[in-house]
Amino acid sequence: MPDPAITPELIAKHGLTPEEYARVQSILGRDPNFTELGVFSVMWSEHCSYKNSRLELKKFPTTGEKVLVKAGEENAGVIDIGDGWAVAFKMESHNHPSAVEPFQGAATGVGGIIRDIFTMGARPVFSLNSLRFGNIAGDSAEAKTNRRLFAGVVSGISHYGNCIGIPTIGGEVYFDDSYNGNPLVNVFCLGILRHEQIARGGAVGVGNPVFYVGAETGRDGLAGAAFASRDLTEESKEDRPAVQVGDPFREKLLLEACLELLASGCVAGIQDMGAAGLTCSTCETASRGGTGVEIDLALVPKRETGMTPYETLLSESQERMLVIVKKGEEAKVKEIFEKWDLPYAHIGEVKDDGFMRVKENGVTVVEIPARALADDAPVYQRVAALKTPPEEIDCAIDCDIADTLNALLAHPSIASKRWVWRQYDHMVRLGAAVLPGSDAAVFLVREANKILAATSDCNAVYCKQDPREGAKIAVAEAARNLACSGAVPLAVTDNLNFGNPHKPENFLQLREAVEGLAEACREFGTPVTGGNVSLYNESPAGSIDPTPTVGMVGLIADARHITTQHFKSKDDVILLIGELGHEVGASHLLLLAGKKKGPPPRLDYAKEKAVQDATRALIRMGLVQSAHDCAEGGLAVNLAESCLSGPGPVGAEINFGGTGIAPAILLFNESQSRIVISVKKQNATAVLALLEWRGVPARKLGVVSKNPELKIAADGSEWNWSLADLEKFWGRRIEELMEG
Amino acid sequence: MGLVAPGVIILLSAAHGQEILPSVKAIVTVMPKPSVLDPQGAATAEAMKHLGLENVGHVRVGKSIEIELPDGADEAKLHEIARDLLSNPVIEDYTIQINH
Amino acid sequence: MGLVAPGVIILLSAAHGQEILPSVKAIVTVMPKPSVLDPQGAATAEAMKHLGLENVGHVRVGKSIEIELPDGADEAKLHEIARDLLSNPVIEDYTIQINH
Amino acid sequence: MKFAVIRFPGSNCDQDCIHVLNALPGASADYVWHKDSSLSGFDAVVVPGGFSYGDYLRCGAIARFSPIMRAVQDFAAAGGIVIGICNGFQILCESGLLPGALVRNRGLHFVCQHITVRVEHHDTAFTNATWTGTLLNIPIAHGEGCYFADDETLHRLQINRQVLLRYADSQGQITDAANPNGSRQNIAGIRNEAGNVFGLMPHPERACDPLLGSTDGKAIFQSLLDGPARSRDAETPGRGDAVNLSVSPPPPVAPAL
Ligand SMILES: Nc1ncnc2c1ncn2[C@@H]1O[C@H](COP(=O)(O)OP(=O)(O)O)[C@@H](O)[C@H]1O
Ligand SMILES: [Mg+2]
Repeated sequence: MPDPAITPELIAKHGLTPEEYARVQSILGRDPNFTELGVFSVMWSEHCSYKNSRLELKKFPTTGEKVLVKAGEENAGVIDIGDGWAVAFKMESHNHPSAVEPFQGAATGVGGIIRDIFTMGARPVFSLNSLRFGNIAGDSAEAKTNRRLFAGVVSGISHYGNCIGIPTIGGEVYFDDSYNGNPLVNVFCLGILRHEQIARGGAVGVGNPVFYVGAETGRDGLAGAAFASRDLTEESKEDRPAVQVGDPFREKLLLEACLELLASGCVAGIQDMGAAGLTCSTCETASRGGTGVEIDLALVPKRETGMTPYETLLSESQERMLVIVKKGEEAKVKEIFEKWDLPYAHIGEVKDDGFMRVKENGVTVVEIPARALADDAPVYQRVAALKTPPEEIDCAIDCDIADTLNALLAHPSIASKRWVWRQYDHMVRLGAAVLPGSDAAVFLVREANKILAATSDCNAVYCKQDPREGAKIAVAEAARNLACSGAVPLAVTDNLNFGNPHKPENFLQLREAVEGLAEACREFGTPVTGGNVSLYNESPAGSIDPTPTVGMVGLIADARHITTQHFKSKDDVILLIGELGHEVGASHLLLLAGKKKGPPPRLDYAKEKAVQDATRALIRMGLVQSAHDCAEGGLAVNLAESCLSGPGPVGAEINFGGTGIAPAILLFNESQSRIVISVKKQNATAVLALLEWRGVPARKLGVVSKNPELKIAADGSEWNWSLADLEKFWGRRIEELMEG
Repeated sequence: MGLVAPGVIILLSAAHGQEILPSVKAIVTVMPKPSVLDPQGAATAEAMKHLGLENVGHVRVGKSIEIELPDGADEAKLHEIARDLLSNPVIEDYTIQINH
Repeated sequence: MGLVAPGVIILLSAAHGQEILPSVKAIVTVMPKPSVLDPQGAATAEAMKHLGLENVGHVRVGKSIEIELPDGADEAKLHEIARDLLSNPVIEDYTIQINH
Repeated sequence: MKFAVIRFPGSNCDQDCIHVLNALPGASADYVWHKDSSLSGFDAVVVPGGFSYGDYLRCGAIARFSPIMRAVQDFAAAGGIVIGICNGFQILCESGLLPGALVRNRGLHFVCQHITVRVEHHDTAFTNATWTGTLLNIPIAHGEGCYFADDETLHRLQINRQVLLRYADSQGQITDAANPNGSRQNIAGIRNEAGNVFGLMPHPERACDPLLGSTDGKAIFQSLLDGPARSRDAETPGRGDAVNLSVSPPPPVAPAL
């Protein structure tokens, strides 16, 4: 079949504007052929080139004394954790594939991020996942679809992660109408390596052979990067070839083989084939190496017959890698691939002419200057709408306190995610010192004798109301979660999930959120080591709420500092570090009343850091029994969770005394910079004194009790909840919704 | 490709020694589409080769769902269910066989 | 029970509009034994009821394995493989259909 | 005691088992590759958890035919100690080294959590560091851990005292609510008739470090190290043989290790 002629329609179908096409012509000095058009189309998609977000991403702080590999340099950033050890971590989205096929979409998302990590030479040790779905309660067709998507995504993550043996130890799940039909699936993976093991993705050493290893190429996922770079529509379901199927078993073999290969010293460069497959991996390695790469497609292992160069180059078949081998070491490399039963082929070599040259049976089908293709994608400054501050709200809130707490706890975004993480193998690799269900996951990296903590956070309601403030809070909350577990934050990866950037209001959200993240990361001393941008998250109902998800990693110095959020033993004294607060804008309290309204809480860095530092200091002194940060649903939800989230329920008796604050505001406001801790009775006075000495506001809230109830008194009123009831609302809510 | 074109209902009369049931038995076969990766099929083919069936070709593993229905059940409905519940049209084809 | 007694090879001639292949296509159907709990079948039946097929009876979910073989392949071997690899006699029954 | 930890492509608890065994005084462990065919020099074999060969078709279906499994069969036939954990248990059942099969969990989901199992007989090579009735807190992590065997097989297991672990509640009661996967008679672990092959769904290697919440799993490995000859008070006759499991009285709970 002859290639179709290059017409304006065909160019438009490839998502290239006339200006972009002109740029292609000037780079080539001629018209591209059909295959080259496809190559430019995927490489210049938002997913691969970040053309709409690149200028914004430059605002992130990316340097620091612990940064060994910076954001954007390689597949993932690398951070020093001491004693010659380092971690590589990153977050990646698989939103659109998951909307179309939730199980495989999520599964291949996990596979993709894991490859990014072991491409760096790191052994992946754990994963997190950050998920967003539309409302899952009720009998509406939408709710049913959302339940199907939620169930499919969770089992896809579980399938892939469990099978490959990398524990999924934490994450977050929120439910909101704005994600109807366009779920967010962000997966995070972290790997461990020695400094000297850092692998590079450059095609270096002219004359070095280029190997393909891993699964055979098929027509699956054709042009998936382009698919991720436009709006989801009804027709998206027809984009069937865009769905890839993952094979975690193959990936496990690929992972072991690649790590063995890297350890053998035979590798000059290595690059995974993710989005845009062979295209991206060849031109990026050439561009990074400052060299050229020539491959012959006839040599590529294929699963299907009759594949055209266009199809082979643009396929996004999973579980494949490109390896630049040191000349003369081919035999050793082949031996390792064979040991692991992996298909492989010597498909080309490194050249010195700066071209990405693709042949088929010796006939050149693509010849493009690699650097121009990889790095000279157009960059756009989109139009941002003018900023309008969210309207203030009237704070007179009158509600039944007892029912409201029940309802908040039963809100799927707040309810226990046990149904989710029970499906994930979180214990393999003997590292999960804090199981899912506490503020941050804590993992013992045995080979390095280090204790890591990790969390992912983003309250998109805040971001919707004020993207800058919401993004700052996402960083602050992540750092706070780490502080509660006893960790010092190290660095951040992020996943920017937004709607179509051509809409000025969306572009404003993106810019504001990036600036907020950047500012907060500077404040907390946590450089951004990399991340992912997912735009065009639109469903028939409109854009998603802006969701700049933050993944943060920290280090715990000593196993004795590992702290969990649940109350431990009776008579322990419960203290609040921070103020009582008053802000209810953008709160879940308002959401319950169907209102997404008002400004989110303000973040004061000085206060926030004082609270976090104080908590960490007390933990290090061995004074803290439990620590839990205040987030959605405020103090009351925090206290209920502290009662319920341990191995068994533990009661609490709280007395606020006289506060002069309306009870609903007192109990459910979402002001920032607050942590509830419990301490042994005999230490309570000393702890309060220490906090006062540090200048951190604090007060006693009550005691852990032996009665199976949560009792709260304030300003002359008193409320009582039996833990069994609370457990029903909070603990089993999602299971009830999902299992019927 | 399945034995039968995707989505076509074939009514087989009981023959070939099948047992005759008072009610209807429908068998929905759901197979991965030919273009979709089928790691399970590939692994199975590998294992079959090791067990001595050296020149085995493509192997694909799908689902077979046996459904007992009362006589006169709504076959259009069954069709719909096969499409929406039992298979995922994005990656799978299905066939229905109904034995009266 | 499947359509065909477990373990019996039926040779169907190409009929009923099946495509005629140069090679042999074998279909091994593996179903859970009636005595084995089939929660997936039960859940599927439940879901089918919700979707409007109210009086659906028993549903069982098994596997369908499509195997391409060269003409003249060792059918005894295939049989052995169906028994030892493709199914587990403790929990499953299998049937083989070979279409020449 | 030198343990061989079998490494299939897709094994993922192999490293964990090696780590735990090498940390136990008196034990050492080494990997054995699935393409190998000899177990000489080893005193015991661990078939670890994971997804051998992707667990395609059925868990353990393909692993069963690997070269090393022939060696494991011979090793077991000669009376060698073999222990299969999770996927290893599935493989042992598939290979016919243990009766029955493991099928999809009743709840259809993969389940990862700490659970309680009750030791049914302490006078075995795998449990002699415990007492009959001891409750062990050990995690499970599986999607296909529902033990199935026909009535006759179950009866034989009972008579031959082959059921070593059952899922129990915190009081040691064998209840349906304590059954995480629908296993018949709450069976969590069985041995073969000869008493040298043991398969269990819970992961004892995940319960050997106080930082991970439990050290109860050590009892299983310690039993092997202590050897079967350790003298004990005679076991209460018939304990664990109760036919109506859900109404059997709670056994006296002896202190765990
Ligand atoms: N998708 C998920 N996968 C694994 N663990 C999860 C997931 N969602 C939530 N969790 C766990 O549940 C706990 C509570 O989550 P969340 O309410 O988001 O915590 P926080 O508000 O403290 O960040 C955390 O331990 C978190 O890791
Ligand atoms: Mg928190």
